[in-house]
Amino acid sequence: MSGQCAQEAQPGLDPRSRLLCALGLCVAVAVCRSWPAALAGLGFGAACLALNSGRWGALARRLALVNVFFLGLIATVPLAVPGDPLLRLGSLAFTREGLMLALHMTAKGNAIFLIFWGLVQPLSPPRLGSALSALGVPDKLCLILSLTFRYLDLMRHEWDRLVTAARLRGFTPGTSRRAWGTYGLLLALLFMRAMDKSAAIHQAMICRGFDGRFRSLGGLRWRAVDTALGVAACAGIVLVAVLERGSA
Amino acid sequence: MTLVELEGLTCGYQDRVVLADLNLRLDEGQRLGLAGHTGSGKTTLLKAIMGLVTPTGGVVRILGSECRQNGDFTQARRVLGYLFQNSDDQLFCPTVLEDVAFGPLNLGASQAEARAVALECLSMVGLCGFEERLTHRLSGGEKRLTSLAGVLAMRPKALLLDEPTTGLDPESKARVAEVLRGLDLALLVVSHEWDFLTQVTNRYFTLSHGHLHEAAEAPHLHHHVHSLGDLPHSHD
Amino acid sequence: MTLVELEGLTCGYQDRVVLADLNLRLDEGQRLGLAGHTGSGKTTLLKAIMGLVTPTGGVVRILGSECRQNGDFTQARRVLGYLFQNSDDQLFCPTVLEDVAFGPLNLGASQAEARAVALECLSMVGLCGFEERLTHRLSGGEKRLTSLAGVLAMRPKALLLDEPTTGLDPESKARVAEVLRGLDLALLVVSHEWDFLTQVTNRYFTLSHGHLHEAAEAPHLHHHVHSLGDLPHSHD
Amino acid sequence: MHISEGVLSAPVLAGGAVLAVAGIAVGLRKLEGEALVRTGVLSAAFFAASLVHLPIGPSSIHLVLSGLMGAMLGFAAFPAIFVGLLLQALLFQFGGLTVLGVNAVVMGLPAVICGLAARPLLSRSGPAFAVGAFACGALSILGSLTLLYLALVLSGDALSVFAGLFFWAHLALMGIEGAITLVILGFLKRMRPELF
Repeated sequence: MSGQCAQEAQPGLDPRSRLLCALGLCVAVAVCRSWPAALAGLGFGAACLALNSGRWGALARRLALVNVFFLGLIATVPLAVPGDPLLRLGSLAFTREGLMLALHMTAKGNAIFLIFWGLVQPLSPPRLGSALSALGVPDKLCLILSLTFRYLDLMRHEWDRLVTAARLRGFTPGTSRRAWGTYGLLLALLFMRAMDKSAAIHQAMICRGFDGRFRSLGGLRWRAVDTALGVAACAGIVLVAVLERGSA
Repeated sequence: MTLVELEGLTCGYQDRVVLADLNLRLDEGQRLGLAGHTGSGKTTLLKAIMGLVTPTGGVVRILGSECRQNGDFTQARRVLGYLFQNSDDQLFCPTVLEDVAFGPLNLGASQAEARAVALECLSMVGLCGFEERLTHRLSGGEKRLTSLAGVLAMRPKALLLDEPTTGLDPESKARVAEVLRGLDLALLVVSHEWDFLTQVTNRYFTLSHGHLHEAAEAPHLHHHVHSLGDLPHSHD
Repeated sequence: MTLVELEGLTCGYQDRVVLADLNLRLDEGQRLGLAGHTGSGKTTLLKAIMGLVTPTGGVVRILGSECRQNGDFTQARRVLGYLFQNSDDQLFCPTVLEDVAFGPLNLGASQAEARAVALECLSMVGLCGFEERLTHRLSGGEKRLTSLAGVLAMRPKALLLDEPTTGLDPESKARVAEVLRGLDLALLVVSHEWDFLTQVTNRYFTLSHGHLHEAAEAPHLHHHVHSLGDLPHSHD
Repeated sequence: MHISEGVLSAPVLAGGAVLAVAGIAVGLRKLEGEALVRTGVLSAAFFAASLVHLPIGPSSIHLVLSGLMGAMLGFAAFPAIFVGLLLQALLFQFGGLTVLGVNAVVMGLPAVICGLAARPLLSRSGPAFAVGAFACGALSILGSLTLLYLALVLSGDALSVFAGLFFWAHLALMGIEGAITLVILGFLKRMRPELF
């Protein structure tokens, strides 16, 4: 039929280094209070983008979505913070201090998003799962993650099939009581089928020696680049700490 | 060596008897084909052998020792590889390599050993290069072959296959048949596709009304005369 | 009256062409059978007629008017009843009666009207007395007949049936065939079971490599000589 | 329903993370064999359901269904919700790593409490069942909104206006979630009476 399959090493960074560095940098930026630290965070974010290949269109769309939330903050936080009024809305004052605070939160939020996009977003869920498993996350949680990802697509197709079948029998989506009743029915069926499926899957797992423990295949390789990324991330965290102290 | 022996096996749900006083023996290297209509109890027979349904009577012996409770079957399940009818039930890991390595890891292999066995089994079914593919994105034929690799990775002495051709196009069927013919294992293949059974097995049984019948030596074969095969067509 | 007309229909996924420049007409009262292997595009053809897949080229006309967008098909779907290959996809209400009444209620019938129509359709398929049964506890054959009743309750002018015999035992197949023969509707039946097609349709087509071929007048028939039918067996 | 990164204070983030770890530990403790597998597959189904747009007037909403998860999974709803949030962060970049703990507590804690509290009512029939099912869906939303409000306000007075607006703007969700939870549980009970 064919020759022996060769073992191919995964190219690029180890998912563990991506995850740990992202976690360290995100936490550092999330808890900082000073502007220099937040701006440094934005710098890290921009640098991390080099570790995600392309997909600029998707990045722009996601970034826009993230900032819709921050527009809400920019509109409301200045009303809650006392200080120098920029604008008066009746008895409410829209303050400069509040605006600066909201903008600071926005900078932090965007910095964390960019770090996540650069370091973690390129990981496929299975790679994330193997990294979590290698980092000591409990087997059972890794198994739930793995099954959720594996069967997500199947469940989405199941839902599409259910809706299609209903449409062919005259179902029209809408806000009517009947339409929502039908949605409830279809969702109930989705969950029922998921339960039936899980029984079959469990049988299949038992037949392959499953004893309740999930064992990871491992196979992750920590290389020099991973160490380099770790060192860079540590330097970044130290920089944030120094900047925080400097402006305190 | 006798791998599986059923003696007076009886199975049923509620009032309905599915298998009635059934006897069957699968010896090392034997290739048995089991035909029967949908609903005739073929799947129940395989599940009873694997200890997934509890028989109402009779004895299941695997490698000579009687299996009664769930614990007795744990050993049996190492000897028998069971291929489910629906590949999606059997491919429960996100990637192909992880899925094939699942069995060996559970049987106590180290990560490196499991990886090596998985790669070997993937090459046996001709799926080199599929290691990192996501299982939910595979085609029907690829799913079937991957789940076959996953079963082979447990190093079973016999394979129990439940309708291995359902939902496959002719090319995939041919590939599955080719892989099965190349294996040096005992087989018990359940299928309603007679042509497929004649390709991979050499003794045939039918199951109807809960009873097994051994088939004649030379069963009727349906030959395909030209490319449209058994389909109606005109010649213009 | 022409119910369905396909002109130069072409369908494909990514690079793969499934249906290539295909023409077909279904007139009132006609009973067309369509055979072909798994993966030959039979289901795609039916789905294109129902507007469930978007063709890459060609025209679908239902009752003489061209259907392009989803909205155009809404009307078409009232004229055509589509029976899914897998009954479980089609049965979604807890009880048989609710399920059959689901369509009429969606089309604006009152509770009493829907109930009357549902009872009538259940009697047409021979399932009187099944009204309060839970759909998921039905046998394969009963499920198929219930989903057929659900489709009939929409009062279609034609039925499109996708492999209506999959997973059915011989008795259920015979029953489905009998019910279909008794209907005064146009039929387009897709099946790989040649024997079944000859029982319920009277013009035959095959689909292979994306093209339709009309079959010869007198296609090859497979006769069952005795009760074990096409299954291998011994005489003892 | 989750908070973005960069908003909450360090103590709130840390508190959320600690509570989430505890919740996951409790949820996983008794989860074995088939129940474990069922949690994973149902978690996929709930994730798929949360991606569905349901029309409401001229716009559409996503369902949360956390109360239903609590009713169907009990303590296991907590890890299931955590996994859902983690995948959501990875696949759609909603939420993120630092707020994962807080978000898991915001959604998971009310889900588990309401689900477990509703179970005695769900095993009955008639009005008791209806009240239990509706309350399970509605109150878990109320609980989540309250926890979310607390997380924001505890992070600083600056967020009080935003927190208040967010709370009131989403309160109508209680009715919707309560009603759909009632419908879904009603059908599940009819189709699989052995579940409850």
